[in-house]
Amino acid sequence: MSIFITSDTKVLVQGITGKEGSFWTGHMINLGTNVVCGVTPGKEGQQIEGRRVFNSVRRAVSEFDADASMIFVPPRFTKDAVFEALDSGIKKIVTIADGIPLHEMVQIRAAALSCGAMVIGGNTSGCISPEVAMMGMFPYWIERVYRKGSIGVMTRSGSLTNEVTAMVVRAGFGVSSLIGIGGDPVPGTRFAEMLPLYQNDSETEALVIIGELGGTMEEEVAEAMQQGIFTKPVVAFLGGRTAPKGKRMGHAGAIVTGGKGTVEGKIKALQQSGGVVADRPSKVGELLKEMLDNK
Amino acid sequence: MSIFITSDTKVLVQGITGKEGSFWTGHMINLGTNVVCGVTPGKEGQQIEGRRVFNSVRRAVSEFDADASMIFVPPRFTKDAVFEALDSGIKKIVTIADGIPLHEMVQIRAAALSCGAMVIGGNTSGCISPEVAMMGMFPYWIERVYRKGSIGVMTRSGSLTNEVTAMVVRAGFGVSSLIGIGGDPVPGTRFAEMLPLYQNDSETEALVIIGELGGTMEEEVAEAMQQGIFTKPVVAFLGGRTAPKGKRMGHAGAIVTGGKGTVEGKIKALQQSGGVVADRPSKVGELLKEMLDNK
Amino acid sequence: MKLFEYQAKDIFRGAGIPVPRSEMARSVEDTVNAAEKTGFPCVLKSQVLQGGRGKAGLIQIVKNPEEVEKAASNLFARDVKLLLVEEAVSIKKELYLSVTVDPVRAKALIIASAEGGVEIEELAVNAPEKIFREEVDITAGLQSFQATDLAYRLSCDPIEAKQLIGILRRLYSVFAKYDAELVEINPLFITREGQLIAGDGKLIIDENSMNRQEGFERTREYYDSDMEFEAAKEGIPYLQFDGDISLMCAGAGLTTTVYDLINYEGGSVANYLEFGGPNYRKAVRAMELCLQNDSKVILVVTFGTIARADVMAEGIVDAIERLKPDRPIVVCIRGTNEEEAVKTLRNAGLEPLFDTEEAVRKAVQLCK
Amino acid sequence: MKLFEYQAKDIFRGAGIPVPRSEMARSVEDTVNAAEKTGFPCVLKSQVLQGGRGKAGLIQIVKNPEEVEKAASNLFARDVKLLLVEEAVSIKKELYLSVTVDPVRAKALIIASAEGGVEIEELAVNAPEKIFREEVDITAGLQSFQATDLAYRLSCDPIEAKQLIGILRRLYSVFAKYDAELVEINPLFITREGQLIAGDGKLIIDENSMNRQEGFERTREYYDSDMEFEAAKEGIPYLQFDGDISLMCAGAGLTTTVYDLINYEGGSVANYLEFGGPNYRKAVRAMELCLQNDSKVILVVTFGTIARADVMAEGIVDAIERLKPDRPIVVCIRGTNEEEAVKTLRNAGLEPLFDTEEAVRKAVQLCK
Repeated sequence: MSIFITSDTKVLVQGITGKEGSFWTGHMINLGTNVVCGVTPGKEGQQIEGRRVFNSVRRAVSEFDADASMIFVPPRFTKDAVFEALDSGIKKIVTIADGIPLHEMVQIRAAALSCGAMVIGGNTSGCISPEVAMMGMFPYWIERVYRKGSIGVMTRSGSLTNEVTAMVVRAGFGVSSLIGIGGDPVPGTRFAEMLPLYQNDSETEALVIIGELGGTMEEEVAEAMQQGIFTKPVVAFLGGRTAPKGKRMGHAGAIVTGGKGTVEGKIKALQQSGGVVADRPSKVGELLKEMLDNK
Repeated sequence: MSIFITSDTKVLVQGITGKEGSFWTGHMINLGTNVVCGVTPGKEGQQIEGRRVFNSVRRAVSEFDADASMIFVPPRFTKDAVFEALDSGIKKIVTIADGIPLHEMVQIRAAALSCGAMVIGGNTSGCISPEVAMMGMFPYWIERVYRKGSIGVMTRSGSLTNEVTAMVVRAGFGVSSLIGIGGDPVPGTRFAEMLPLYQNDSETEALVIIGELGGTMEEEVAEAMQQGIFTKPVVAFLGGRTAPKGKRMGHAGAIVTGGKGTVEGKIKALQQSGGVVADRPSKVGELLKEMLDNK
Repeated sequence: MKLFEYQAKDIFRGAGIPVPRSEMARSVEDTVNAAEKTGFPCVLKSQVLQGGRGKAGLIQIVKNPEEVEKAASNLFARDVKLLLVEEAVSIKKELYLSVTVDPVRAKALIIASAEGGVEIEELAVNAPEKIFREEVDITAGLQSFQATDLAYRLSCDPIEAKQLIGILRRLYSVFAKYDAELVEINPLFITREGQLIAGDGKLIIDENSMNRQEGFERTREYYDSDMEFEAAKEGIPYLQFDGDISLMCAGAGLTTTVYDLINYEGGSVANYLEFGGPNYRKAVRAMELCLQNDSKVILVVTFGTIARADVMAEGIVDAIERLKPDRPIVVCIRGTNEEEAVKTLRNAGLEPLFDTEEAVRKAVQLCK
Repeated sequence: MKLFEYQAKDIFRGAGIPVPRSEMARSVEDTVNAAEKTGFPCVLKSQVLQGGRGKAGLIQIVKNPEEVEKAASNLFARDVKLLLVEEAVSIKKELYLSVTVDPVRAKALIIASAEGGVEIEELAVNAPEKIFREEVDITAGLQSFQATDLAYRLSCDPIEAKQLIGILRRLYSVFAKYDAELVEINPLFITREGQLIAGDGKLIIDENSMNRQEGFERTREYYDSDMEFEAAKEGIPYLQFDGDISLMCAGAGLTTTVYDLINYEGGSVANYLEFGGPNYRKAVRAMELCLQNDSKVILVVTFGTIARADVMAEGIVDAIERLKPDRPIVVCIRGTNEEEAVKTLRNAGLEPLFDTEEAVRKAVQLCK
C-alpha cells in the first residue's frame, strides 16, 4: 500500500481546464491515478482527458464521491479552492500553487487542522507513489529517479528531490511514496505530521528526509523519533549548511532568523534521535545501505 | 439538584465593579451562590462583596477555578466578554445585556456551539434555583414568585415570568429551576437545548414554558417532546396570541414574519406533542394541577 | 430599522449592485419632470414601508406624461409622501436573493431562488425545492466558492452567473456592513439584454446596531402615526390602535399579555405602551402620550425587578398630579418594594390591584 | 519585502501608534536643518535594512549642531543614503512588541515583553519567562480581551495598560492590513511622562502578498548591490558574493545545495542565481548577469520537471552564441527531455555532465 494516495483514491481536479491542470491530469491518469472528475466554474459539460467537468466541487461530489482533491489554481485563488474542497468533506488535498499569500496559508492550515484534513503544499510538486498514483507534477517517466521501491521520501524542495532521489535509486533502492510538503514558510502539512503514515506503511522500509535550513520541521521529526512515533531508519539530507545567515537564499521558508532553524541544530537533533545525516546527495544512498544492512 | 447552577458552581462575575454588577453580586451571594471572584480590567486588587477583582478572566481563573461566568457588561462589550470566558474554558455563561448587536449575538452562539459551552441570554434576567443559587437578577425576596418547589420554568420574558410564576405558586407549587433564555431574536441557548437538563433533574416534576410569538423555539420543544427527549408534563403560556401581524410588539424576537412563528402554530405543535397550553397566566397553575394529578 | 426602497437602492448602488436609473419626486410636478428624465415607460414606486405595494396599487407603470400626472395625483392623494420614478427595464426573468440570520445554526443565511418576484414564504410552502439556502460563517464571511456554487445553481449561463457572483458578494457585504437583519432583492431582474439589475430593495438594520450605523435619522416618515413618532423620540415602545384602553405597562412580555387579555375580555386597546426597563422613571411622559388618545381608561400593569414598584407608583402619582387625567386609571403595580408602592398609591387615593386579570377586567368594565 | 524604519513608522503613525517627531535628511545640510526642527538632543538614525544598527554605530545621539554635522558627515560617508532625525524622548522603560505567524499552530502570534530594547531571541534563551505569547486566530482577528490581558501582564498601571491596549490593537491591524510576515516595535518606550511611543519600527511584508499591497516600489536602496537590484527587476533570485564560480542553477533547493557543495570542495561562489521555475526561458539574461561578475567559471546545474531540460539547454546554447562568454561553462542539465538537451549541448560543443557533484568538482578545478 502506498501512503496518502492509492490507486483506489478517487481524485478530483480543481482547475482541470487550465493549461497545467489539463496537462498533468493526463499524466496522473497515465500513471494510474483514479481521477474521477474535475471542476472549473463555468465549464460544466466539458470533458478533459475523458473526465467530466463541473461548475463546483459540490456538484462534482454529488456525482462522484471524491476522496481527494488536486488543486491547480493560481495562488490567489488557492485559499478559496481549498475551502471549497473542505466544505465538501474532502480530507486529502494537494495544492501546487507557488505564491500563496502567507496569511491565507495560515488560514488554510488552520481550516485543515480544524476539520481533520490534510493539505499538502503549496509550492510543491505534490506526491507520488511510483507505478501506483500521483497527485502533482513529477517526471515519473524518468526511471533514474522514480523507480518503485521501499524508501519513503519526504521533501521541502522540488529540484533537490530529483537530485537526491536519483542517488537513492543509484544505490539500488526505489521509492515507495514520495511527498513534497513544499518550500513555503507555512506548509499545509508538516514533516512530523506525515510520519505516522510512513510508519504504518508496510512498503516503506526506511525514510529519506530532504530538508533545508529554516523553520523547525526537521526538529519536530527528531522529536517524533524520540517519542517512538517513528521507528524506521531515517537518512536526512539538509540543504543550506553553508548558507550565509540572514540572507534569503532558496525557498521562502529557508531562512535562519534569531538563531532558529540552523542546519547544525537540525543535524544535532536528528542525530540525537537516531537518524543519520548525509552531507551531500550522493551519500544518501550509501547511508541508506549501511542502515538497512545493519538492521 | 438544581440545573445549570448548583450551590457548588464556582461563579465568576465579569463587570463586577459596575453598578449592576456589584449590586447583583451582593444578592447572588445572599441567596447562597458560590461567587468566587470578579473581573474588571484595571480594577485588580479591589474587593466587591468580599470577592477579589482581577484584570482578566485568565488571571481570575488562574487563582479561582471558575465553572461559570455571570456577565454584567454593556451590550457592545458582551461579545468580547463571552469570548474571554470561553477562552478560559468556562462552559456556563449568563449574559443579561439588553441590546447585543444581532451579528455579534450570532457569533456568540456560534462560538458557544463550537466549544460545547452554554451561553444563556442576552436580554434576560438569567437563571435562578430558589434557595440554592442565582446567576442574574431576580427578586428572589418575593416569596409569592420565587418559592422553592418542583416546577421547572423556561421563559423568553422577564416581566411575564414574575406574572406566570406567581400563578404557579398561587396554585400551591414552587419552582425547581427557572431559566430565562431572553427575548432577543438570537438567544445564546434555545428552549429545546435546555430540555435534557430539566429531563435529568430529579427535582423537576413538570415544566412551565413561557413563550411568545415569533421564532421557532416552541416548535423545537414540541419536536423534542415527540422524539422522547423530554417526557415530563409541559404547560405552556404564550404571549401575543392577538398581536397584530407584522408589527413589532414586545421583544425584538417576538415578530411574525412570513407566516412563521404564529402563536396558533406553536399551540398546535405543543398540543400535538402532548403539551397543554394555558390561554391566560392564571390557567397555568390549574393546568399543572390537572396534569400532575392525572399522572 | 426598516429603510425605504430608495435608501436600500442607494446603498446597493454604492456597493456596486446594479439598480435602475431613477429620480425622486415629492409632488405631481416633480414626478412629471422626473419621468421626462428617466424616459418612458417608467415606474412610479410609492416610498412607503409597508409590504405588498404592488397589490395595494402603490406601484404604477406609466407610458406617457398624461399617465404620470394621473397616477402621481392618485398616489400623493393616498398619503404617499415620496415617489421613486424608475426606468422600466425589459424583463426576461426574475430571481430572488436575500441575506438574513439563522438563529438556530448561528450563521448568516443566503436564500436564493430562480423564481423571484413572488413572496418567498409562499414559494417556501409551495415549491421548497426551488429555494436554495447557503449558510455563511459570520466571522469568516461569504467565501467565493459559495457565491460561485450558488450562482451556477441559479443560472447555467456563465455570463449571468458571473454577474450573480458579484451581486451575491456585494449583497453579503451590505448585510455585514449595515448590520442587517435582512437585505433582500426581490425581484432581481435579468433583462432581455442579459443584464442583472435589482428590481426592488429591502434593508432592515438591526436595532441593536443602530448606534454604530451612521446617517440614519428616524424622521416622521418611518412611523405610522405622529404618536408613534413622538414615543420613539423618547425611546418608549408604542403602537397606536383605536380602542378604549390605554396601556401603560412594563416589560415586553407582560404588556403583550395584557393586550391579549383585553381582547379576550371583549375590550379594545387604544395604545400599546411600555414604560418598563430603562423608561421606568418616565411615567409622566408615558401618561401624557396615553392622554393624547381618545381612550376611556388607562391601565397600568407592572411586575418589575429592577424597575422598582415604589418608583413606578411614585411616577404614576406624580403624573396624575401634574396631568390631572380626565379618565379613570386602573393600577396593578407589583414587584420589588411592592409594599411601599401600595402605600404611595393608596395615599394618592388610588386602589391598587394585585392581579393582572382582575385589573384587565376592571378596565374593560370601566369602558362599558 | 522589508521596509525601512521610516516607512514602518509612517505606517504606524497612520494607524494611530505614537511615534517620535522626526524629519528626513539626505545630506549633512539637511540633517542640520532637520535637527533644528526636532530640537536637541535628537537621534540620527541611518535608514539601512541591516539589523544591529546601534552596535554598528549607525545610530547617533547628538546634542548640538556641531555634533549633528560631525555625526551626519560620518554616517553619509559610510554609504548611508538617508537619515531619520528624531526627537530624543526621556525613557523610563522599554518594552517589546511584535506580531508574526506561528506556522505550527497556524495562528498569528503576538510576542511581548516588559523588557524590550534587547534582541528578543536572546531574551527567549536567557529569560523565557519574561516573554508573553498570545495566539490570534487570523480569521477572527485580535480580540479585545486578548489585548487587555496582555497589556495588564506587561504593566499594572492602568494608564499605561490602556495605551498598550490601543497600541496592540493597532499593531495587529497593521499586521493584518499589510500582510506582514513580521511587524515589530522594539523598543516601545514608556517615557518619564508615562507616554508610550514606538522607539523603532520594523515591518516585513510577505512577498507573496505584494501584488495586493500598493505603494511599495522596489528601488535600488532595498538591495545590497546593483547586480541584485538588476536581477530583482527581472524576477531572478540573485545574491552577490565575491568568489570564483557563477551559479546558474534551477530550483531553490538544488541551487542552495550546489552552493554548499562548492564550499565543501574548497571553491568559492561569485553569485547565487536561480533561473528555474518561471524563469527557465531566461538563460540569456541570467548569463548576462553572471558575466558581469569577475568569476572564473559559470556552473549550470538543473534537474527540472516543468523547467524542461531541452528548453534550458537551448537557452544556454543561445546565450553562449549571443554573449560569447569569456570563461568556461560547466553544464549539468537533467530532467524532462534530457536526451534532447544532451544533443543540443553536444552539438554546440559543450560536454554535458550528469552528476551534480562531478560538475561542482570540475568547476572548482577550473578555477585553480
